[in-house]
Parts: sequence; C-alpha cells; structure tokens
Amino acid sequence: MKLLSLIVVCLTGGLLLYGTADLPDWGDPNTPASLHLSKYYIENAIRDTEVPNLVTAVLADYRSIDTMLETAVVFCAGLACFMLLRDFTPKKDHYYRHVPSGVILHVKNPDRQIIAGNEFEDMDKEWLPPDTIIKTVCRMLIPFIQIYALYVVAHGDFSPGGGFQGGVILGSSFILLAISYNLKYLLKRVSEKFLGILSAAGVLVYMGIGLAAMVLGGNFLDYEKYAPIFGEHHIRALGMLGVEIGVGMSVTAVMVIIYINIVSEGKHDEGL
Amino acid sequence: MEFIQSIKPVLAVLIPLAVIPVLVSSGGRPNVREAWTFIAGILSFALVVSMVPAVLDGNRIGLTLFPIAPGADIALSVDALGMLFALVASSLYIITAMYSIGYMRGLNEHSQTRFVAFFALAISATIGAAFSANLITLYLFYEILSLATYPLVTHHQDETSKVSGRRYLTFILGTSIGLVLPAMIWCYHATGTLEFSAAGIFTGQLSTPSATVLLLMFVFGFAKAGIMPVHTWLPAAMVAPTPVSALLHAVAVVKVGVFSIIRVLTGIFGVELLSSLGLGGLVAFIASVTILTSSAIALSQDEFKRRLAYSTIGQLSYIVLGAALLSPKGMTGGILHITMHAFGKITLFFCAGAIYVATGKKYLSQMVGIGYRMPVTMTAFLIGAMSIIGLPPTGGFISKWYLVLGTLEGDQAVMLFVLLTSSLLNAAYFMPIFYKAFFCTPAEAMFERKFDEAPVMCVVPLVITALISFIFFFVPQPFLKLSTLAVTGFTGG
Amino acid sequence: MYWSINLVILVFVIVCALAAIYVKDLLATAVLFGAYSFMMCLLWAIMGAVDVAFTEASVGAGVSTVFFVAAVFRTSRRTKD
Amino acid sequence: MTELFMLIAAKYNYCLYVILMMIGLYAMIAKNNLMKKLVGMNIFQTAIILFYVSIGFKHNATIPIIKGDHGHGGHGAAIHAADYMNPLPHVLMLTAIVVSVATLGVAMALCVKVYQRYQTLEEDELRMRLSEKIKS
Amino acid sequence: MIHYPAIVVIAPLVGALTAGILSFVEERYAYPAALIATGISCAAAVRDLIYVAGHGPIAYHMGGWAPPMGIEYRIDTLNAMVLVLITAIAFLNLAASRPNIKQEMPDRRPSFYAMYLLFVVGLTGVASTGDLFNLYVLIEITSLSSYTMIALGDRDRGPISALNYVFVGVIGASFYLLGVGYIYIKTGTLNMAEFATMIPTLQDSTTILTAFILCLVGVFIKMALFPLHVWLPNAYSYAPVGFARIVAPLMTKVMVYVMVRLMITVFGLDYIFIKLHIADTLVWLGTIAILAGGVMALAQTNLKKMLAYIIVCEIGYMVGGAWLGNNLGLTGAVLHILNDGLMTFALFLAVGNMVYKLDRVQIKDLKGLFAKMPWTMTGFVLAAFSIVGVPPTCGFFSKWYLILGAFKAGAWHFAAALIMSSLICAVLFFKVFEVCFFESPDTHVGHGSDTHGRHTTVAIQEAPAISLAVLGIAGISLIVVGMYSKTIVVRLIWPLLRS
Repeated sequence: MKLLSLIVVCLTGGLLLYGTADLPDWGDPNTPASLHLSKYYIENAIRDTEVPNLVTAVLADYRSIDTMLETAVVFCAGLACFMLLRDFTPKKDHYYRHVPSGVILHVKNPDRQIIAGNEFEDMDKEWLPPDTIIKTVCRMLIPFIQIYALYVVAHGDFSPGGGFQGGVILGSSFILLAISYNLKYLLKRVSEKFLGILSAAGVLVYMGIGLAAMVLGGNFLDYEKYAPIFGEHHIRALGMLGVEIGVGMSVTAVMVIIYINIVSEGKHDEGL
Repeated sequence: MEFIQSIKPVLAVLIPLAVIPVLVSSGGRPNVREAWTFIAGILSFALVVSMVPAVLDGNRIGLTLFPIAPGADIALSVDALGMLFALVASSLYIITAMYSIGYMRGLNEHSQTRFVAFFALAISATIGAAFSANLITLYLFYEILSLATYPLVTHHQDETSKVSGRRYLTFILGTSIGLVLPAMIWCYHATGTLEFSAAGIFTGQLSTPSATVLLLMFVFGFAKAGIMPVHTWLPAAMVAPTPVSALLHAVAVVKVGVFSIIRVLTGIFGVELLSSLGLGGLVAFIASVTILTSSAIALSQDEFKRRLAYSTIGQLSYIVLGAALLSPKGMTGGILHITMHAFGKITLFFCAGAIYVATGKKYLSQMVGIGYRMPVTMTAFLIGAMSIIGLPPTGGFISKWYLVLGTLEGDQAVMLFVLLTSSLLNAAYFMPIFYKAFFCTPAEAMFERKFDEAPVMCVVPLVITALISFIFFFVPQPFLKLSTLAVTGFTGG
Repeated sequence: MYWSINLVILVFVIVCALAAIYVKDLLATAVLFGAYSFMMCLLWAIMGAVDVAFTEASVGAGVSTVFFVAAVFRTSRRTKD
Repeated sequence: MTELFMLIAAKYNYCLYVILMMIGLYAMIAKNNLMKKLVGMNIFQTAIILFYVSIGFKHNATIPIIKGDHGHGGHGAAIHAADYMNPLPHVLMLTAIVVSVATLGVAMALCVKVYQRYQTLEEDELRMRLSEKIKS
Repeated sequence: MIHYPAIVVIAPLVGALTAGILSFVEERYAYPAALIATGISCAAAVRDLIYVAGHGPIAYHMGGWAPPMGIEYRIDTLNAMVLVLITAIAFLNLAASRPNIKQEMPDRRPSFYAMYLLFVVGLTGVASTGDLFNLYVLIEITSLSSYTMIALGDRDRGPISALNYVFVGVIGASFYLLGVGYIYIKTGTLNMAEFATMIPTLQDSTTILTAFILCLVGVFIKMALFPLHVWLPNAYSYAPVGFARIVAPLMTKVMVYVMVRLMITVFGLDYIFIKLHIADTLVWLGTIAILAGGVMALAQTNLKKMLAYIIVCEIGYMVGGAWLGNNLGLTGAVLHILNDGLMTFALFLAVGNMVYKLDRVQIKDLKGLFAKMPWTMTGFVLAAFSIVGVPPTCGFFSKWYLILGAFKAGAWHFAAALIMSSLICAVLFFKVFEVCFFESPDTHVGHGSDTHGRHTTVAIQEAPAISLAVLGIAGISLIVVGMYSKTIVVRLIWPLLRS
C-alpha cells in the first residue's frame, strides 16, 4: 500500500512538474492570468461597484453566485454535523451538584430526576470546576472579540475581511465561551434551535436579496435593481453588505454547530 | 403493387397486448378471462383476414410507428410471406386457446392467469414479427417473444423447469444478443438501412468471406429455428404445459425463427446475391445435416413430446432448406411448409396433451393399445402424422411435393435424396406409434377397451386441426397463392 | 525583496507539514497543524493575499485546530503512525 | 544544468507547492490513522490554495485594495493593473478555504461516529473489526 | 428575460433552507416544502428544455454581469436534457421514498429533506453552470451532501464507507481544482465558452495538457471509472434507500455529463481527438471497466452491491463511447446518460420497495418475490431488460448507437465488450429472477409427476401505492424514451455535436 501510494504520489508530482515547465515565471505581472480578467477587475471594479476592496467586489458581486453556493456548502456542513452526530437518546445516569456545598449526587434511576433549579446543577460525570483565571479573562475578552467580528463583517468593503472572516471570528467567540465555561453554559444562552435557524436564515438572507432583485426585474443577485428603492448611491456596496451579513450569520451558526456536536458527540453535555 | 397506409396491422398486434390488463384483472373469474382471450383472438384473426384480399392483389399494407435511427424505424408492413405466417399464428391461437382451457382445467394447473397473459403477449409478438417491415422491428418482436415465452416454459416452477428455462434462455438470448445483434449492426453500419427489399440491402459492399460469416451469424443467431447445434433448447422446453409446446414450440416461436431466417436470406441478402456467391448451398447443407440427424435422434426418443420436438427440428430445417434452394418451386414449398407443418404438428401435440390429460402417460412405451380407449385422438394423430410425413391426402404432401420439385429444378439430387430419406425416417418414427395403438394383442394392451376420451375442450381442437390438415390437400388456397406471391416478390419475377 | 522571507517560510511550512504527519500523538499533530496553517497564512500575507491570509488565520489556524482538538478529545490521542 | 536551475529559480514557488501537495497526498493515501489522513487532506488542499495564491502574485504590486484617492467614484489618477495583486485567485481561494473547512467538519463528524462504533481510528483495526462482524 | 435557468437551481436551495428552518420549528411542513421545491425546479427544467429546443441556447448572467466577468449559466440542449432528468428523478423519488424515509429515519427526517435538496442543488448546478470554478463549488455541495447521506445509511458500514468516499472524493475534486488553476494561469479566464475560443492558440502548451489530464482524472474519480471505482459499491449499497435511489442514477451520470461538457465545449473535440492521442487508451479503459464491472457484479450476493457494480460497468459504456472519436459514439454516450439514469432509477426504486418489505436484499432472501410483490417485480424486470438491452426499452437504443460508433471507429474490442456485458447482465438478472420465480418463500411444494395445482398461493405484500405508482411511471418512461430516441437524438443531441 505504501509503495503503491508512493508511486501514485510521484506520478502526480511528475505530472504537475511537467505542467509547471510551461508556466509563466512567478510574480511576472504580464501573464495571461493578470492581463485578462483581473485587469478588468482592477481597473473597473471601483467604477462599477464603488467598493475599494477588490476581493470583496469580485466575491460578493461579480461572482456572487459562487459565494452564495459556498455559503450553502457551509450550511450543508452544519446540517451534516447535526444529522450525523446529534444524539437525542436520554442519559441513563444523572449527576447533580449542589452548588453551595459542592456535593455531587449520582441518580441511577432515570425516572427520578431532580429539577435542576438554583440549588442543584445538572452535570456530567467527568466534571471539573472551570478555572477562575480562564473564566475571567475570557469574560473580558469575548465582548471585544465579538465587536471586532462585527466590524470585520461590516467593513469588508473597505478593508480585508467580510462575512466569512467575521462569521468565523464571531463563531469562535462562542466556542471560546464553551471552552472556558462549559457547553451547557453556552447552550443556555444560544440554543440549538436558534443556531439551526440562524444557519439557514443567513443563506436565506443572501438568497432573498438575489430573489428580490429578480422580482424587481433584474437577473438573480443583480443589486443594481435596488436603485429605485435605496437610491443610486452606493447601491452595489449596499447589496454586498447585505449579502455579507447573511454570510456572517450562517458561518457563525455553523461553526458553533460543528463544534458543539463534535466536542460532545452530539449529546450536548459539558464537552471539552 | 402499391403500399397502403393502414393501422390494421398495428391493431392486429396491439389487440392481444391490450387485452392483457383485462385478463389480469379478471383473474378471479376464469370464464370471463377465457372469454376475453377468445374475443382478442377472434378480433385479431379477423383483422388479419380482412387484409388478405389486399395482399392477394399484390399490395403491401403498413405503417411506420417510431423512428429509431435514420433508415431504421419501428415499422410494420404486411406482405404475402408475413400474411401467411400471421394467418397461421392467429388462427391457431384461437384453437389453442380453446384447447388450453380443456388442458389447464383438466389438470387443475396453478397460475392460469399468468399463463394466459403471457400467452397473449407471445402471440402479439409473433404477429408483430410476421408483420415487421425491417430487421430491427423483427429483432424487437423476436426478443419480446423470447422473454415472454420464458414464464410459459418454466410454468411449473420446479427444478426441472428451472434447468430447462436456463437452457432455453442461454440458447435463445445468448445467440440473439451475441450473434444477431452484432450482425444486424454490421449490416446497418455497412449499408445504413435495415429495410427488407427483394434486391437485398447490400450493393457490392460485401466480400465472399464476410458475407459467409454474416450469413452464418444470422442462421445460427436465430436459434429459434432449431438449426443444429443450437437446437437443444427445444427438447428441453418440452417441460412446458402442452398448449405451450403446441402453439409456441410447433408454430409461433420456432416458426418465427425460420421466418426470420427466410427474411434475412430474401430481404437482407437477396436471392440474387446469395446465388451469385453460392451461399445457398451452404445453408442447404447445414439444413440437411439437421434434417437427417434430428430424424435419426427422434427414432430413439421414448417421451412423446420429445419425439415430437426432434421431429419439429427436422421439419423446420425443411423450411430453411426450401428457402436455401433459391429456386422458385423450392422456396414456395418451404414457405408453404410453414402452414402445413403448423397444422400437422399442432395436431400431434394436441394428441400428446390429450393423452396426458386423460391417462397421465408421457412415454410412448406406456401407450400400447391406447387406440381403443381414445380412438378419436388417435385417428387425428394418424392424419397429423401423415401430413408430417408428406403422404396424401394431407396438406403436408403438397408442400413436400413443391420441395421435391424445387430440388429437381435446381438440379440438386443430393437434396432430393435427403428429402426422401428423411420422409422415410419420419414414417419410421410416427407409424409405430399408431400401429401399437391399434394393432396390438389384447395381452400387450395397457388400457381397457373402453371409450374414455379427454375433455371435450381438448378433443374438439385436435379434430379441427386434423380436419384442416386433411382439407388442405384439396384446397391449399389461399396459402399456396400467398407462397407463390411471396416467392415472386423475392425473385423479382 | 520578498523572496528570501518567502523561501524561509516555505521551508518552515514544509517542515511543519512533515512534522504534523509523522508525530505520534494526535494532539501534537493538531497543534502542529495549527502552526502549519499559521505559517501558510503568513506566506499568503507576504504574497499580498490579505483576505485569504485573514481567512486562513481565522479558519485554518483557529477554528480547524479547535475542531481537531475537539475531535481528538472525543476519540483518542493514540496513533500508530 | 544552469537552465534547469534558472527554471527552478524562476518558479520555485510552484515547485514547492508540488512538494507540499505530494506530502499531503501521500499522507492521505498511505497513512493508517484516519485523523492523520484528515491532516493530509488539509495539507493537500492548502497546497492547492498556495498554488492559486502564487498565480495572483505580482512583483512590485500591492494588496488588492484600491488606495483612497481612487475611491468613491473618483476619477483621479488612472488605476494600473500592474500595481495591484490579481484579486481573482484570492476570491477563488476564499471559497476553497471555506469549502475545505466544511469538508473537514463533516469528515471529523464521521471520524467521531466511526470511533463511537468501533473504538478505533486505525484503518487496519477497522478492517479487522469489519471482517469479524461479517463472520459472526 | 428568462429566469428559468436560475430557478432550476435556486428553487431546491430555497426548499432546502426552508426545510432546514422548519426542521426546528414545525416538522410537518418540511416534506411539502421539499416536494414543492423540486416540483418547481422540475417545471422550470422542462420549460428550459422546450425553450432551448426551439430557440437555441440560453445564457443567464448571474448578478447581471456579462461573462467572463460574471458567472454565466448556459443552457443548451445537452444540459437541458440532463436537467430534466435530474429534477424529474428528484421529484419522483421524493414522492416515492417518503414511506422508506419514514421507516429508516424515525427522527431528523426534516433535516434529511434539507440535505436531499442540497444534493439536488448541487446536481442541477453542475449541469447548468458555464463557469469552471463554479462547477467545483457545486461538485463540492453535491459531494458533501452525499457523504452525509451515505453515512446515515447502514449503521455499521455507513460511516466508514462515507469516510472512504470523503477521501477519494476530495482527491477527485482537488485534482479538478488544480486543473482549473492550470487553465486559469494560462488563459486568465474561467468561463468555459471563452476558454474554448482560446484553446486553438494554446494547443502545444504542456500546461494545458496537464490541466486537461488533471480535470479528466478528477472527473474519472468522481464518476468511478474502473480502477478508480473502489469507493462506489460500498457507498451506494449502504446508503439509505431514499438517497440511494437518487445518488445511484444521477451522481455518476452527472459526472459523465461533466466529462462530455469538458470534451465538447471546453477543450473542444479538435484538441482532444486531433491533437492528443489518448482516445484509444480511454476506449480501452472503457472496455476494461465494462468487463471488470460485469465480472465483479457476478460475484456479488447482495442485490444492491450487484447493482452498484452494474453502475461501474455502465460507466465504461459512456466513457468508451464518448472517446470513440465519432459522432455516433458520442451520441450513444449522451443518450446513455439519459437512459442509464432512468434504468438505474427504476431498478433502485424496485430494490427500495423490496427493502421496505424485506429489510435485507441478499439475493437468496428474495425467494418467491414474484408472488409476493408482483408489481414491484414487473418494474424490476422491465428495468433489468433495459439494462440488458432488450428492445423496445431505452437501453437497447443507446447500446445501438454505441455499438455502431464502435464499428465505425473500428474499435472491435469495445463492441465485443458491449455485447459481452449484455450477456453478463442477462445472466445476472436471470439469476435473480430464478430465485424470485422458482423458490416460494414458505413451504415449497414440488411439482411431482402428477401434482399440478398444489402450489400454495402467497398473499400479496406490496410496497406502498405511491412507490408503486412512481415505479410505474419510471417503467413506462423507459419504453417511451426508447420509442422516441430518434427524436431525442435528432432534436437534442445532434445540434450540439454539429456546432
């Protein structure tokens, strides 16, 4: 097997190097790749779309359908993790911790449950008390991370960033919360239902913008057609912003969904 | 000679097909079901008969149904040869339907609805094959027939029929896919058409060796014709209920095989090409080997239906031989033999079935003295056997007469010898049966001398077919007319 | 002017990749994989692909690594190769 | 020889991506541990991304964000394509990165599921368990 | 403005998202939403086909940007046909498989519908896009959803098969992506039509050759051409029925479509057949795939596995046919995409019905099925005959063109392999029929010398009516499509090849 794979790998590498011989030099500004499409984008994007970040302009406008489908891929991944791992079977044993005293109760009969109120906390077998330093630092960091994430989403038109990056950062702030406290603490604040709906709604926002353009008489995702409603000025940039927000919503939700399902094997207990 | 656009041939094919859902849905009420079978049979027969006058006037009737590829459509066209075959098949269908009521109910067989449904499908395919305007349509119906017959052959659903069914499929499907299909595509590739025409479709594209290979692919590919060595499915298929053996393995299926071979010889290659290449002799040789060998084997068979099966193999090769003689008389004889053999052989099968229903005996050695118990059946048997042997006053004599004339016309003394020898052999394997049935000492007789025939529904059909065989001697029309017409068409004369 | 830094980082990238594959502890693999992604991100930033670098930093070096650690936490650290 | 050296020197980036890709592909095919295979898969994908990013690189050019004085529909100085990196490969690779992390997520979920059922991530052990299951 | 090309792809996506949301809100409405979405998509695809057959290709500019700046969805007769096939099967299968899905997935059913629709989005997108990179994204949606669905099948083997599929699938998709990179670096474009205009000047470039090989190998992996097929049998036979019924007929066929698209639109037949000399090799590969698929199918004891290997065999038909280098072969290959999609669909419908009642489909478990499930078996027989190539079912007609093409190209080995495979398939299916026909499920009553009529009558236990109805539609369409193959060839396929 190793030998076979080595042969396959070498063959592929050989083929690629063979193809490389004919490639233009690295960094040459006069390659076909730089002269044809990209030349158009660099020289005209700002006029067409009024967005200085070319990457965002191409991503969310010229090739917007690509991005929409890619958001669909992300949604698909979230749904996949949910379907594959989510486990609804109830636990057999229950552990409860008496919060004031720290005493742990083990209830073996699944019918007899303690309503986890203020006094008792439902918990897992391998429970460890969260570290105070970590808790505090994270508690202080997370708001900033989230603000920054929103900035990245919103400012994608002018600086590096956009829906994906912002969404991932926002998602990781939630993941950080889950790591520093525990998963249940996160799920109490952000329910699974909310995340599921958010992940679909993000793509739906994106698509809604496209479909509305269609209703207004343009092609799918043709932001120009919003001009009668929102005015000519910066209309494409506005469309892109809307789209990026959709992407951000979806990516945030999906990142969290993937994490919570992998880390708890779909049981949604306390996790890492 | 004109071409008449008409939907009649299509209807003749479709009626037995369309009645199948009705048959299936009325499966619970056997009488209603049989009534529908009869209605379909009679309607279809009437449609075929209604086209006879036009065909006798030398016209063709047809319709293009679906274009498949340029030069290859699913199309129906009725000419004299097809008409003759369709007449035989559709008329015998009615008679067999009657017989199968007697047989199946007499034996209380299971799954009768399935049986009649597939029977109808098979007959529809047979008529379709008879009316095919080109090779691809013929192939289509040929394949449908192969597959529709499989549940009939394996009707008993036991181990024996499983084995036989396997052999049946291996030979029929194996040859048609493995030989006919490539041969057909070869033809289409070389010529761009598959339409039957008297002049053949090849205009000098074919060298002698490739023509020989192609011809052999067709002759052995149409394994339903039972040319040796692809004949072994036929004796195996005798496990089927007797109506199946009677109609399908004496008339419809096997005749579709020889019919296809005749079509290929006359419509694809063309008589002229074949005689200029001298390939007629080759086919004739293969056919005569089959005739002699199968007749010899038939002598040694003890099971009634197997003996009949080997006899059928021989008789089918008569037809092929007649066509391969390429002389007008010989071809007329061959084509006419389709009819004569059909009526003769179906009588014999009916007799075998009737005996089985009445006594449960399958083997000839158990039938000594049966003549006294079942005199009507055995008399019919005599007439049928005489027709097969070719003795007057039965229809078989006429077709054999033309075959003999054909050999003389073509100066083929060897073939004449083959024909005469085989007639002797025919007599040798049929006459002892009749002799033992009536002329045996009371001590040898295995049955009481008490009149005890099979059910009426079994006996009436065999009497009818025997009578028709008898009548054909005196009134061979319109079949003789149709065969001569067909031959005139082929030779362009 | 970039090429020397570029080359150095490329070498680092390859070293990290090989190490991630050959180390016999999956948690170490996860961490090395994070380092690999981060190196890659630097490389792309040098090549002027800021958006791609940004994404790789958050996705590759950030979330992917967390996923790896989570998966290792739920399965096992043990590996034969 | 010098020609070859020149060739490699001018395109070393492309050559190195090939090496990286071979590492990834080898790990994907030859490694026994499923998690290692996943790492290989990711290396393989990032190598391709590296290749694309290399396509977009231009000497003496800056990042593909138009400088302020051109913004807002301004018609100041003309924009020269040679001054900015090629944005299109970057766009494509943003998509590719996201696709690859999505694939990684699904693959990891699958790994966890396999582990739940068979308590191992080694391919040979999995194969053994499966054949035992078939026998029993 | 004609929006149908966009609607074909977008309708299932809207459906998927709606079903996704509904799965958390109100589960009952997920199924109707999915059904409506596929229905709309199907109607739009039919509308596309009618328009394209009458007026020529449609180019739909996404976002209003003309290609090559924006992404174009380009519908010509070839992909209109494939789109109708995809959406029709997606719609019918959704109708037919509801009972199976209920049985196999008591919980998370709404998510199943969402995932199913995402798969349909991927397939329809692959079949309609005119942009090389967009194709990659769509292939990934398709793959990602199929990985998940396959893992949800058999509890023991599903996840492992899916994981293997992930690795192979990622390699395939990445190869394709690399190929696109090589194309881009040489031409600077990603639009298929524009690239096609550039290729005459780039004929000697080794980069383009490499790109071509990479794309082709990627597509071959995804379509499971013989030596690269190892992922397919397990993946398809362990998938849940509701999904196997759509992935088996469509996934590989859509990849064959991609190959044909790469051949005729992207790289161009001139480049492929005149410049490169790899056609013979690929016809040989097709031949080997046919024979190997057939032989491996013979060795199977599980009906689903057997059918999966038949798919491998059928892929050989299409690859070999497309590379014969003449119009007839290519016509046969394209026609076979349609026909094979339908036949495989009908087969898996029937098998799904069997699974619904029997749970296991080891061939030996199928005893007496003709008596128990007569309608299912009728459909199965019809589809089987189509695979074997019995007229008038459609399988015969594409085989007809393929063999003609092989004759014209002088590829005797390929013609022989086609005929051999017909025979092998006949053996395969009659082996199954024999079990179903001869052995009754309970006490078998032998047919002794005089014991007619003692066969026990078995109570009919059929699959749900809706599944049977769809099977009926599929069965009839096999014959109807066969009968109209000349129309399809002349109206839809030849205009494409001539231009």
